[in-house]
Amino acid sequence: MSMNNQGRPTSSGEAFPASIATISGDRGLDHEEPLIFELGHGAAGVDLPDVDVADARLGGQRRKGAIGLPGLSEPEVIRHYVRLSRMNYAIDAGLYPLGSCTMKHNPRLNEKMARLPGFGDLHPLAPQSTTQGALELISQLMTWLTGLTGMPAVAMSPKAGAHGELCGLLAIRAAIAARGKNRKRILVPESAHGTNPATAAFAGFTVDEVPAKPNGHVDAGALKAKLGPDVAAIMLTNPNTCGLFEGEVKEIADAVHAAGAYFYCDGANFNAIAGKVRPGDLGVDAMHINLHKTFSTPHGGGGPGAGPVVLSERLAAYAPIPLLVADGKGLRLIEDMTAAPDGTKPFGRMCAFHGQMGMFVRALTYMLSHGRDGVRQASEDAVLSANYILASLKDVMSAPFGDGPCMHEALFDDAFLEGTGVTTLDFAKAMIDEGYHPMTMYFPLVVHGAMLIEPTESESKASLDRFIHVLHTLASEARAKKTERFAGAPHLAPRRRLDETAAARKPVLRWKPEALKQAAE
Amino acid sequence: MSMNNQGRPTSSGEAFPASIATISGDRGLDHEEPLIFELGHGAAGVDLPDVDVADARLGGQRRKGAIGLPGLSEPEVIRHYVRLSRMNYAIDAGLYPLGSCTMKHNPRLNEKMARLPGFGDLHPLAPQSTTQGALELISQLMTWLTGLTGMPAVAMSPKAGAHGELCGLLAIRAAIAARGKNRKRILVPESAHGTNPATAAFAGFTVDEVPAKPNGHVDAGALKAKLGPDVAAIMLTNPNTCGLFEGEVKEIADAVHAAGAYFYCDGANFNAIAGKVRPGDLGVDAMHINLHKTFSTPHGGGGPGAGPVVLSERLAAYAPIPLLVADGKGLRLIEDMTAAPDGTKPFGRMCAFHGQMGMFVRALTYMLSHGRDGVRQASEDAVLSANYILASLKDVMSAPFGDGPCMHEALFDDAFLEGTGVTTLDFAKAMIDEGYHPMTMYFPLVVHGAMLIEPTESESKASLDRFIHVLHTLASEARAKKTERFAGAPHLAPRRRLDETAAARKPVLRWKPEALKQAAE
Amino acid sequence: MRYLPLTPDDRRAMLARIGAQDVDALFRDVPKPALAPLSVFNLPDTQGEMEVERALSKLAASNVAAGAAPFFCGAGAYKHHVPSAVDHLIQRSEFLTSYTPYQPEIAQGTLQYLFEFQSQVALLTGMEVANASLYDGSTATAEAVLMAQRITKRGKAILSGGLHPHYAETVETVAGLFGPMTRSAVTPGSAEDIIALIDEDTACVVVQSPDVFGLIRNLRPIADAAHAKGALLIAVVTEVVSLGLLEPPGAQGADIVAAEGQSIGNGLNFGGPYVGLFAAREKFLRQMPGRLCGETVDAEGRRGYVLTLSTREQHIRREKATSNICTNSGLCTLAFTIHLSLLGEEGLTRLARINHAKASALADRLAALPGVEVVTPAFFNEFTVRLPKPAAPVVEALAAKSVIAGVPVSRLLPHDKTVEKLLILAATETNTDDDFAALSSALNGALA
Amino acid sequence: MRYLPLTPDDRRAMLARIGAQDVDALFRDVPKPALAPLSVFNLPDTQGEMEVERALSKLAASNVAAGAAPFFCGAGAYKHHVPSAVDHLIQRSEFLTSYTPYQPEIAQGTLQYLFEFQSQVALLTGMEVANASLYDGSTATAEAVLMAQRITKRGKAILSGGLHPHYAETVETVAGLFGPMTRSAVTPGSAEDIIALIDEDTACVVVQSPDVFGLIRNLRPIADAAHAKGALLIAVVTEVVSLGLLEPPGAQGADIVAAEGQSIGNGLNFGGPYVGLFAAREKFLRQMPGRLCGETVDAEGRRGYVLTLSTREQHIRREKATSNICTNSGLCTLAFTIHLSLLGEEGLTRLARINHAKASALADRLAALPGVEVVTPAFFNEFTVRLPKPAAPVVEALAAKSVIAGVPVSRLLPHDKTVEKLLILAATETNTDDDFAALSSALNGALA
Ligand SMILES: Cc1ncc(COP(=O)(O)O)c(C=O)c1O
Ligand SMILES: Cc1ncc(COP(=O)(O)O)c(C=O)c1O
Repeated sequence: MSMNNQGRPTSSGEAFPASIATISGDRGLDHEEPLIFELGHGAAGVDLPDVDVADARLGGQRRKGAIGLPGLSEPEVIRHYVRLSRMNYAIDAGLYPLGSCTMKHNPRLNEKMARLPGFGDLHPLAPQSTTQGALELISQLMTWLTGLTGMPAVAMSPKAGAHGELCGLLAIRAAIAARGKNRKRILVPESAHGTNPATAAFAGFTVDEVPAKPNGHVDAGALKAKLGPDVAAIMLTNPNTCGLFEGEVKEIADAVHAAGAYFYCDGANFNAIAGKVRPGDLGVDAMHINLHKTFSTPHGGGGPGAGPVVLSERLAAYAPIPLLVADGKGLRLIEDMTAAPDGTKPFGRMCAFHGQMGMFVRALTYMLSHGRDGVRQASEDAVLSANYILASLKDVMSAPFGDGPCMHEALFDDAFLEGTGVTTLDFAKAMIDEGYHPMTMYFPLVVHGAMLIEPTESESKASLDRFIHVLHTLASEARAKKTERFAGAPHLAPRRRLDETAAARKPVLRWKPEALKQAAE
Repeated sequence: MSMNNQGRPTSSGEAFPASIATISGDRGLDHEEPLIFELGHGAAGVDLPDVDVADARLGGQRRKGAIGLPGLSEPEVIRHYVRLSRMNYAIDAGLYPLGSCTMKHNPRLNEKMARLPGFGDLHPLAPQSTTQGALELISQLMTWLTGLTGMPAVAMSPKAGAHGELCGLLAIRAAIAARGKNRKRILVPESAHGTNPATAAFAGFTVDEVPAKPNGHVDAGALKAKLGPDVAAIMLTNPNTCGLFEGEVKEIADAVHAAGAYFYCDGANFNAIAGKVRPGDLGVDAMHINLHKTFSTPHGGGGPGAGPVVLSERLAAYAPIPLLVADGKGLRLIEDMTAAPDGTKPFGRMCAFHGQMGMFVRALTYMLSHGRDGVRQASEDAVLSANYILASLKDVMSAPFGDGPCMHEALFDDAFLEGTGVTTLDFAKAMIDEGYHPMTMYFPLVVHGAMLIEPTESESKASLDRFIHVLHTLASEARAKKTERFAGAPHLAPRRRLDETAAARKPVLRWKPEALKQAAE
Repeated sequence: MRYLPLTPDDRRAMLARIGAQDVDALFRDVPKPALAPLSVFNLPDTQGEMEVERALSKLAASNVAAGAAPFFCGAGAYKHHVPSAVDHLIQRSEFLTSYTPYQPEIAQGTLQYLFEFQSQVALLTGMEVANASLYDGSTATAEAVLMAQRITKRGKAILSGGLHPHYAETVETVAGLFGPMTRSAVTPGSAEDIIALIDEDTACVVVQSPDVFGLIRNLRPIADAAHAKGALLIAVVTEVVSLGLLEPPGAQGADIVAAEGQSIGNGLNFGGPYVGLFAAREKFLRQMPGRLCGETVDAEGRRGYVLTLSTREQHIRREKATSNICTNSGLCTLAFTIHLSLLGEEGLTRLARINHAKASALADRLAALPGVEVVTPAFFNEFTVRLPKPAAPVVEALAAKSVIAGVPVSRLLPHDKTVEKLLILAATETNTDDDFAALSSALNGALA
Repeated sequence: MRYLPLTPDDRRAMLARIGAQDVDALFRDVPKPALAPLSVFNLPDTQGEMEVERALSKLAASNVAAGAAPFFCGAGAYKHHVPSAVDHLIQRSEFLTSYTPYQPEIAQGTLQYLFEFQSQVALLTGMEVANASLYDGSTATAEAVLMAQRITKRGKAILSGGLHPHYAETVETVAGLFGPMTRSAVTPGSAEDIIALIDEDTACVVVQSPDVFGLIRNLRPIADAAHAKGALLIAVVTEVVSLGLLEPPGAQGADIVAAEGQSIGNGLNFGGPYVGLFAAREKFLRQMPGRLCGETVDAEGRRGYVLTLSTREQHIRREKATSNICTNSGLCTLAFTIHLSLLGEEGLTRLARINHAKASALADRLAALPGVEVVTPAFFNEFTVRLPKPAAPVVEALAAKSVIAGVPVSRLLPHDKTVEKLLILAATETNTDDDFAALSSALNGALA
């Protein structure tokens, strides 16, 4: 057998005799791992004194039964989580082209800064004289966010993108109410992310879908036709979820404003244009910024994030408490509606305390590291990389909206798989065997069998080339009906395909002690 | 197919069609990774200004050619090392029963403490008034080391066990010289670790091997017979490398002393007796302590460690500089031979500065966490666990030195493999497929095909039981000549067996730029 | 720029393959006037790691960290000792830099810990099911009220006066859109008669225990009264360590539990990120907000985990979803579950007892100061005292002496003059006798 | 105890299987009087993590960290900025808690980075081969002299007066057993005529450049002279960053290079752990000490790495080994190689230029102070000044004002009165203009 110079096999290795399972169930460096509850055996991973306390001050509420938590020593706990971690894919280990999710590099410096005791060990209600550095950090971040967006104000407390959407819509609601109006309808393009309609409903509005044009852009004509006295706002994503810039955005904004409504922009894709285009120049009234996407807080298996919302002059007054103000003595938080400064009419409060400080530290660290020039370059590189993928794969995969250019993500549909017996899902799962996380699938809903690829600016050209080569080959094989790789993929991951139907049919959502389980039967 | 409640398959999964290699060469979460030199493409993982400097103060020595280092951005560098790491086995991921190596749990607190700026960012030659906390830490650690060993003095600067051996032998050499003697011979049992004879030679002595008795203990009679006026010292490991306590140690020490020689004890196995037995009570004159074994500095893929040497009254005066003394103003380092206090005659210096402070912090953290009671319990648990393994496997594997008890490691030989076609190496490699790191093999040299298992105190009973089950099954299968698992194992690791002969025959020890390579051809 | 792998050469080659002249050609859909030159952005240029670290460190150093002074703040966020293993493990690349586990075959690590997290939360709260986290305790409380509104098809919610005012405001802001929110009046340190407020229009009663003044509440009678009127009891817990010593809400008839999980595994972080715990009775499962992880098998019959019941969620159900939440508190749940695994049954119950003992000792000590009255008779690790003076200036005066004395109630309820002398203090396992001595002597000085 | 998984029940069950009555039965080979009761150990009992952390933090806080003051110490250990990615990566469990890669199939991660490290060290030093590390620069230098003694079968070594005195003492302590060690006298800031000392008995000449006083040496003539007499030139580098700007020893005829790698990737750590770099000409390969990692293929023909040429090492060769070293600087080599990978060609050369520029600026500034004379004419990032007073008390006086002014030569050579006014100062990329200003004003004050 020959080898190439990177140690990659030119043919697959002898497999372990298929007839033989390992004794342990583990396989080399791949360990199976029981539930922590199955491992617990009454040990403890902490050493705490066994203090006795009287009932006197417990109001008769002392716990009667045991909790049922498993007990393990520290080494066992560490091994458990290290083994679990090894079953995960991660950006740090490979390209993670999840469209709309912006899996970019997460600098380690950000993590280090967020852990400085002056930030990480600071109480939200500590006397404000002892938190001036934290308030200054928030203030600097606000300057960056308003500076990059060209908007006059920003509400910092929303805890993620969807929470930011809610914040924006509540500000719009308050502004409409202040005008003595009652507008209930929100226009949402059908390509919108699920949080948009969900948030509109959450904020007490009704949702009216706006169709997309065959070229992937929102149908501005249809949109304008839907405007009316009961329309509170539109929620437009720009760049949109097809990875396209809505070129008619300014006209749309003008029409919306003319109709007395507001323009909410979903800023989840701001990473394509940060440092290039200011949403404030496009007529936007409110836009959330996913700090965990554009400004690189690690996704952490699902969170946490932060979703500050920039606001136009028309909405700024309605920003929720807390508000940050500067006075003679330094920076100060206004934490109560009744104390709101003149001219402001906060619509309420999004959450306890002042927002996701941990993410603020990371975002500011990211911004200071990149600088305005680096932020701009990152946007350009993200767009360039997506177009490079589009240009390199459009011959074998099908790009529903033509040859581009696209913005920061390249969208394909499943037309090229038609008649091959391979589905979008199969295609994605075959990528897993190749060492890649699949792209976003079946979103946006406006194209059939969508595959949305967002490479971000964090991949080298060599990495992109390798990815393109693999996808090109996979697509070619699928088209040639060589389907072995696809049927039943993934073959090489910690698990084969999981039965999601069974999971939903009879949900098992927690471990139960034997006693409880038996009782239930 | 059925499943048991821990997700372990009851039979092996369908293999990926053996005829199909992946396109990428990667397989699921297992990525192949090129050399960093093959990845470099002129990017940079740091942002530093391009400062111009004049030649004026460079003494005509400005570099003429390029260095040839690869250039990568931070995300590429992180991915490279994360991928490499995933090809490694680690204690954190599984039982690591390497005999003599003491792969015990490495508490994370130790890592955190070693990184406190007051330790990690402290210069060794900073003014001593600004390093009193560091000196106090060393002093506390010295109290622990002398307290646990019952020895009056300790030299802190040796940088690992072997360096400690050298320190001990040089102290002995100095003590002999001070007596006006010239003794050249050092007695070393044949079961000794390789560093013992190597160090003796390094220190200018000749080595005289002492045979072992059939029961694995040193032959005290033979040893005594070898004593004579040219014998400088014996180097005895206790507990010895067969995992046995040398019960005749006191008599040996007495005989050695009577012959005018010194007793060097290899303390690598101190973890079996710490908090139970004080080497000072056994007549030891010098003993190194591998802080990275007994006191849990992580092994870090080969180092760093620390090897402080405790010294008897007879040797204390010869400890090398630096010396730590207390005076009116606090603690002070004596860093120069000419400044040595009265009554001391340092034999020299082991290294620049004051030893492995990073390991000192970890060791003291470990000691304060365990306390004397925890140190004792750890030793007992280590011994208990080894005996448990011995008792559980002696029916199928062969224990050369009978039924025990042993100390902290269980020694087996390859007698049980005789005639099976399975070698110790095969057996070990089959363990890799089962998700285990093999035990130490072919050491100690006194038994044939040695397999030395050191579970340490860090494994739960469930973990030991699983390990025993796997080894028991493997041994039974080998004895039954079911050899499929063994032939050519490992099958499931990142690499199959590597060709070590080829590596040594035509050594390729570094990457070379193409130009250099071609020039060489 | 150190984070950007593409070199100028790479960019040229890529543009050539694309067939674009320059990168701005790719931005051709952007209306020309909106394509801004760099100079439009009045912001600093790129800096090296060392310079950035210096700038951030300077900001951090101008705050007084909780660990840097005798420290007694609580009121919804608590200083606890988090074992060093937690932060090490959550920084594993595979946890830190992975997304929501949408591809379960290569996300079993995340999925399994979420399943374990859900199980732990259910056990702790005494409830049947728990989700995979919400943003924090306050937003979880708001979601609980919305859920109760959906379940009961009623609008009105009764918020106990002992509910953290920030929580109450958060609830009012969102659930107030769907019905009236009634805050019951309370005297700090005692329980109001909330039962009297429950009527046939009531969707839910929201009661925090221990309440914001530290008082341990008895939930059972409220649960019974609510149920009698077809309303739900939502129990709120801001100090989750208390569940190691106190009867869980599930055992007292709560229908939904919303809690702040910060105390376990997570730092103070100046207010976020925290982790919202959300548990409910199983019969309400399909009305729950947030992600759920469930057990299943793979194609080879091996046990595995997946996100499930996502027909409740925005990405499937859109405007009909039970919530708009997408990104949640992922990594904070991991910190929570690791810390709780380290504690185990014995550790958590001991920790809870230590907290109570510390707070009791502090209460005794403060009660002995002239003019200081402890107004909370039954508490876990936090209680309220009445000072002879307004509390806020006292706290500032002590801060100037590097003693962080607690949270003046006026910080939470600035418009209520009747509470201005009240101070909420928390004591945890991190407080030493020296801290207590420093506080009482400083307080004595400030009150003299 | 939190680190010990066995419970009392487990222990009982295990003893039962073993057939031992109690654990002391397992210690039956220990002579009875030596089996000590716990009370014999006059040491503290177990403590929780928080208490231990508090005790250690207190010790740490009573030191002045280099980053906490204007700081100018060098003389063999240097303060550099280490990118945060380095420490994150070396703490990956798979790197941190793995052993020496004796099982290559499951240690390719370690082996590959060792191979890369060896390659980087060879490139940096301009040598043909490098090993996988020794303890530190000083012990590497000692090993180099021993190796030269073996190769040349001669005993005598000539140590330049510019060699760090700690290094010289380390060499003398071990290599002095096998032949005479001659230290040449030197005037700080100038190069001695070492060539005159080389004779037919000389195994090697050991020259450090930049030397301990900061002076850049010209090695080529020394190499030629040594080779002419059949001796080897050992070049020593204590500040490895200098190789980003200066001609490498390999280009000047060095036979062996021993260097301290701390500056790249590793913290000051009060002196250790550091990382000894060791490189040589290929023809001396089989006389090299320490581990070597080599490329090979596996049974399927895939490229892989193994430890190789271990017939040189103690575990195979025992008393005939080239060195007794076993544990080396593993994790420090990883930190080194990661930092160097981040730097790359451009980063390292820029870093080196910045260091030289900083030191030059500092030298100019100090030269301007009355009575202060810069005695090192050519230097990298470190130089020596003569003060009008003994340097040690000046340094202590400045330390009291929180300026860490450098290393007085008397600290290294306390018995030599001629150097007592000399002070060695290093400036690196971490020093700011504010640092320089603080130093010169403090120094001015102390000298007035
Ligand atoms: C287009 C879009 N909008 C909104 C969101 C919601 O943001 P978050 O997950 O932070 O709540 C997302 C996140 O996936 C998104 O991609
Ligand atoms: C018995 C014995 N002695 C000595 C040593 C050498 O210690 P070190 O590797 O710290 O130099 C070892 C290490 O493996 C050992 O096991």
